[in-house]
Amino acid sequence: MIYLIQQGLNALQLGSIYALIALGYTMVYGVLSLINFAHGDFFMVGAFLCFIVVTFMGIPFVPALLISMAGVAALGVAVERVAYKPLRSAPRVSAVITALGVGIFLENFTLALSPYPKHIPTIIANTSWSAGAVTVSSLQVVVVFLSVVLMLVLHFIVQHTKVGMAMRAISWDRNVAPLMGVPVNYVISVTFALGSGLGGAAGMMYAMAYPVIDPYMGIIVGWKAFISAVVGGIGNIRGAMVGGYILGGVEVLTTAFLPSTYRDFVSFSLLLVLLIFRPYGIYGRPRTEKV
Amino acid sequence: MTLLRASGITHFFGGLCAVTDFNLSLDRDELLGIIGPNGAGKTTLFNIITGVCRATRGSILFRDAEIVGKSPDRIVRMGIVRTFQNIRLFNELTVLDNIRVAHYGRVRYTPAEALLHAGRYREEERRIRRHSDELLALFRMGHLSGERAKNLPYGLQKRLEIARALATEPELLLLDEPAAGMNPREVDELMDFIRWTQREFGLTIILIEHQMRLVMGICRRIIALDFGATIADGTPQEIQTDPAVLEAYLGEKAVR
Amino acid sequence: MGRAFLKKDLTGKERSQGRWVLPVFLVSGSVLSFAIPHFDLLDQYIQLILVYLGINIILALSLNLVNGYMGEFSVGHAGFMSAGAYIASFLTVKVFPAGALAWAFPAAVVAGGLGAGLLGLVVAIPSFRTRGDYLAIVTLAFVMIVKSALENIDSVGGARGFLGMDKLTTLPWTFFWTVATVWIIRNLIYSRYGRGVLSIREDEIASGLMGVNTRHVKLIAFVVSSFFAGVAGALFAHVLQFINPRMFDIIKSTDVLVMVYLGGIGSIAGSILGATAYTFLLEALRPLEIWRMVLMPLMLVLLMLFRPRGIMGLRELPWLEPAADRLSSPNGLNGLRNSRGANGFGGKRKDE
Amino acid sequence: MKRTVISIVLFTAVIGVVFAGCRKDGDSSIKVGVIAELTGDIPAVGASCRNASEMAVKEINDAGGIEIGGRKYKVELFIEDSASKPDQAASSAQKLITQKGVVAIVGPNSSSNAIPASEIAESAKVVLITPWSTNPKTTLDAKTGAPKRYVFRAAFIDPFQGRVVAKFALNTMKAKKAAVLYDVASDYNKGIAEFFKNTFEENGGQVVAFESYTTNDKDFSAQLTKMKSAGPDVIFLPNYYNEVPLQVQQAHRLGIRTPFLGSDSWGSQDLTKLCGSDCEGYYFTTHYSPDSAAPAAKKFIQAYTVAYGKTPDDVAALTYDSFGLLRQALAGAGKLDRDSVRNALAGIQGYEGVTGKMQFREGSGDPIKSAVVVRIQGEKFVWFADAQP
Repeated sequence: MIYLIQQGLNALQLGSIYALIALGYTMVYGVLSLINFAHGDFFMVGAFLCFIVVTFMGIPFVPALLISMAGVAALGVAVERVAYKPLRSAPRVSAVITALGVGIFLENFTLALSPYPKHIPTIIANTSWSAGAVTVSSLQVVVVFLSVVLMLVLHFIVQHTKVGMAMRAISWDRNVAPLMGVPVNYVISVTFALGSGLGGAAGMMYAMAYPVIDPYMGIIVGWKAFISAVVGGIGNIRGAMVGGYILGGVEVLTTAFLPSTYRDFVSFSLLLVLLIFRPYGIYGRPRTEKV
Repeated sequence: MTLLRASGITHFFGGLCAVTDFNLSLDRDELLGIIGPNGAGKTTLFNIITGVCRATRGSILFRDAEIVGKSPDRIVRMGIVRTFQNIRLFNELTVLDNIRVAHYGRVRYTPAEALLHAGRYREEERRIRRHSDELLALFRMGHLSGERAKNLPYGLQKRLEIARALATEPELLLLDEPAAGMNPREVDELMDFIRWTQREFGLTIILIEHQMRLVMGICRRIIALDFGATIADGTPQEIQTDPAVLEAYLGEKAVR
Repeated sequence: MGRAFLKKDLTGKERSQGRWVLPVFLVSGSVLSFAIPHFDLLDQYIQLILVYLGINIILALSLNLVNGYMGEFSVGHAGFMSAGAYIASFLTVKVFPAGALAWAFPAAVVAGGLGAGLLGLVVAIPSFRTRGDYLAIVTLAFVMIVKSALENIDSVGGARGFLGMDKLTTLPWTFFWTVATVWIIRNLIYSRYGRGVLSIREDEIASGLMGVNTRHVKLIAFVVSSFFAGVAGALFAHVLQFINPRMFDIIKSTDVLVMVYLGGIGSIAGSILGATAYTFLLEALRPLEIWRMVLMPLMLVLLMLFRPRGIMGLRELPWLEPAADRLSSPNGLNGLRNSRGANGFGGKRKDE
Repeated sequence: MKRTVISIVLFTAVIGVVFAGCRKDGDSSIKVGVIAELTGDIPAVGASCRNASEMAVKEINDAGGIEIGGRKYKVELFIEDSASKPDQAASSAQKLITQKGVVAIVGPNSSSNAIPASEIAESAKVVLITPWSTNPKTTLDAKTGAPKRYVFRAAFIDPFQGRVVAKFALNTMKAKKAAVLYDVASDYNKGIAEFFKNTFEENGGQVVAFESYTTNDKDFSAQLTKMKSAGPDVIFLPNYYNEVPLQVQQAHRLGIRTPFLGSDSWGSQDLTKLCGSDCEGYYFTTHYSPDSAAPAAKKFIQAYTVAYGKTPDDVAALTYDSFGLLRQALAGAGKLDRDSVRNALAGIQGYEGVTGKMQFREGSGDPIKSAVVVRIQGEKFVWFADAQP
């Protein structure tokens, strides 16, 4: 039982991070129907920004987090303007491939600057609390708490602000929204800023939780976050959160109860089974086509 | 002789009843019009007949064979085909290929023969090709066969869509608002065209239409739907004077 | 490349030109594929690159069938490739007698392809219900599952890799399989199934409503595509003489994706071009060291911005189309054109 | 039509020009190729390999070159990126051999790249020394199981090290129950983990948890939690120095106080930088310890630290030694043909390198060398014991 609680806590931390990255995917997808494969690399840039800011400037946690988020948000908006915007009327997949290209570019560009892994110094005092045999670390608490706060903030923005309403309008129908006076370009920029900013925050938190970073760190995590977003129902904010926790939970629990060599095999098979029963994810709705 | 017999067709859309207890007995060579206000269940009815949606209850016999539960392509091969309210051509394909795609169910060669371009492949392809060329020529689109469908003007796209439907060699043609977006002169042309098509290809036609002039002009029998229920079934004269229709359909139109 | 080279306005006369290109290419290619290694006409390095080129063409073309022609977004190619590589290698190393490899190799390659095709069948089934992004996830998970499974099978070496294959992938074999792939996939595309594949890309629902058995077509497309991915894997394994699960991860799939979308979706010539450009650029840019990998994605992004469908997107070299598909029909359209027919509705031609 | 032909001709011509390459006749130089993983999943390995190669070659050339048959030859270096892809490693090797005409190749480093490259070197009869590949199969002919003639390595192989570590855990640390956490997708980690397990269990120990993860994983808490409940005396981490700190830190966060044990992949000064104080007092087996190294090694370590701002990791040291071996072989060969170089290399007696004294096993490309056990103290790796299997 204690073992289970401990593993549950592990799953919570991992799931929070997946969820946070998945949110970025889902935001962009929800508004633009674009799978932003570069998102995992935005996340990596966030971690590197955090490294630069903390190591060379000695900036404390909260401003560092804000700088990371702002930096990655700016990057996201810039990439959208330069690389995705011209492709809005092109076939959907062209933008996806462009995103893939942008991602590979970011990875290798960072790599060309410095190939060695970097260490993030301790930003938050690391203490562990033990209750019986269950151990909770301050980091775990911070990661989970911050993730939940960021998700709630995002939820608020999307549901209760004007720009959030505009986002929902565009995601409903991109062709009609401008006719209703929605400033599409502005709203898309905001979407990218928010989505990438979340990626930056995730990068920073990831870097704190797992303080060794390298230019390729975003690839696998990015793909997994994408899977989380889809499992939850891509385009759906609640879905991304739930999907992240499901993936984290499945990964931790298969390791906990089965030989860990089979972890990927089992966890991805389980996700496939889930997708067979719910082909559009947990909160996703099939886009019913009118005939 | 009865070609299509629908009995007790009912279809729910999450609590909402889109079609209720629809019954129809359609003879060969009929030209039936279905009218009704928006949301009356007309297109849903077409979707059920063509296998896009499955009726919650009821049965449809086409030439005495049940079609409820069959996949759309099976139903096409049995001889029912439709056009769409909003044109749905294969935009990036050429006019010719749009027609040739529709021959799918009428081609007799196996995947292996296709992969090796052997056996019946050549002969069958030549036949499809000839048939397509003839069809396009008949529709006066022969000179356009290399054009991509998306490049055609609206009217020609509609014409191509009908030609494509006919390429499946149907017995029953379902036209979903063919006159949408047409001016009166074009509607006149369309009426001639539908009559001509029916004669030329020996078709039975069901037509959904809002343009009363077209429906009253060419259909000898009309069914009026409202909220999924059949409220009238008769000749144009009967429909025009039917109080239920006047109230539900024409009444609403008058208000609008 | 000029417009005359890529004729898309189809007038029969121009199409029939260049018919000699294909036979000349085939004959000289097959002669050269034997002559080059035999007389050492090109050095070993270039011969190796040519073998890679053939394999990459097979990969790009087979992925193009599903992603470009059918309009799905599969990222599962590495998984099919690994299945082919492992099955064929297992056969040549552990099953077939060492003395009989000359005839056993083609059999192993086909077996690898069939094994991959069988997996393709499994992956095709979810595609009946889902499309686009959901199918992408299914194939992504598929790659990870296959990789994880291979890591756990000790009889093929697990993570340490499998080796012991002879260098059986020669230039003639590569040429043969490349031509076979191009030929069969072209044949498929110019058949009713191929037109079904295209119509699914354009409008799946309308496709079914025009009588196309979409499930059947999807199955065929997935199986053929994964078959050739398996073939490419088998050839790959027998040129490197070593395989391990990590070679076939999602990165490999993205490499193939890049080739396909670089060259152009829905085009055989595009895939050939994309694979060629990719293979040669990767080698030619070697002097740039790390910056090679920075420049390559940048070029891809720029290309996408200026040519969103890739270099040859949705266009085809005329001499890759079968003669029977030419537009000048034997009947002659002019005879039929105005004889009888509809009193047309729907206005005039756009250009009138 | 003309344009079609012209396009094809032009295309072919461009490719021809690209591939004709530059084939200089450099009679006064010895050409040596390096294949490094500059891009791809282990760029740090490639970077260290390149740094050490450039340094080794500079050293040779600053000393006036290598004297062969009474003539001094400078070394000309060709570095190729394998992108950490086996096919790219193979084409790099082929390019170096056929287009650059190298006498020997150093690299590639990871076994999955080294094996295909070694096949090509072997069939072209060109010496290939892989600094870092530890898979026993790299130097063996897969068909016959006999050693390849032209393929050598500077590192010791997995079974050797696995045994060394297991014995150390049993005899010195007096451990009865061990746990192992390794990367299942990486041949190095998996190899050592398995050999460790076998030896440990054969000698009366018990492996209570044998857990794995996949490359690029950063969260190991599930596996560590599982280990914690198994209660081992020692936890063996045969993993790379960039992953070990995460594993140790997460273990500490979970309240695990069991000592950790590592293998030569810990051997980078970055480990202590990344680990902070978390790795204090742990042991690992490796090729050499900087404090007990020979004078030549100390010189290299110092020079490398000055040039690149960090102490050399195991890859750098092994690459440097590969060049050292090659230099000695070339000097002893007397002739510059590939076969003489190969024979001279195979016949080296007691080369004194940065990673210790080594010579090649009779008729094999695998070196005989000793391992040391090193203890982490503060920022330093301190010699603890010499170890034999």
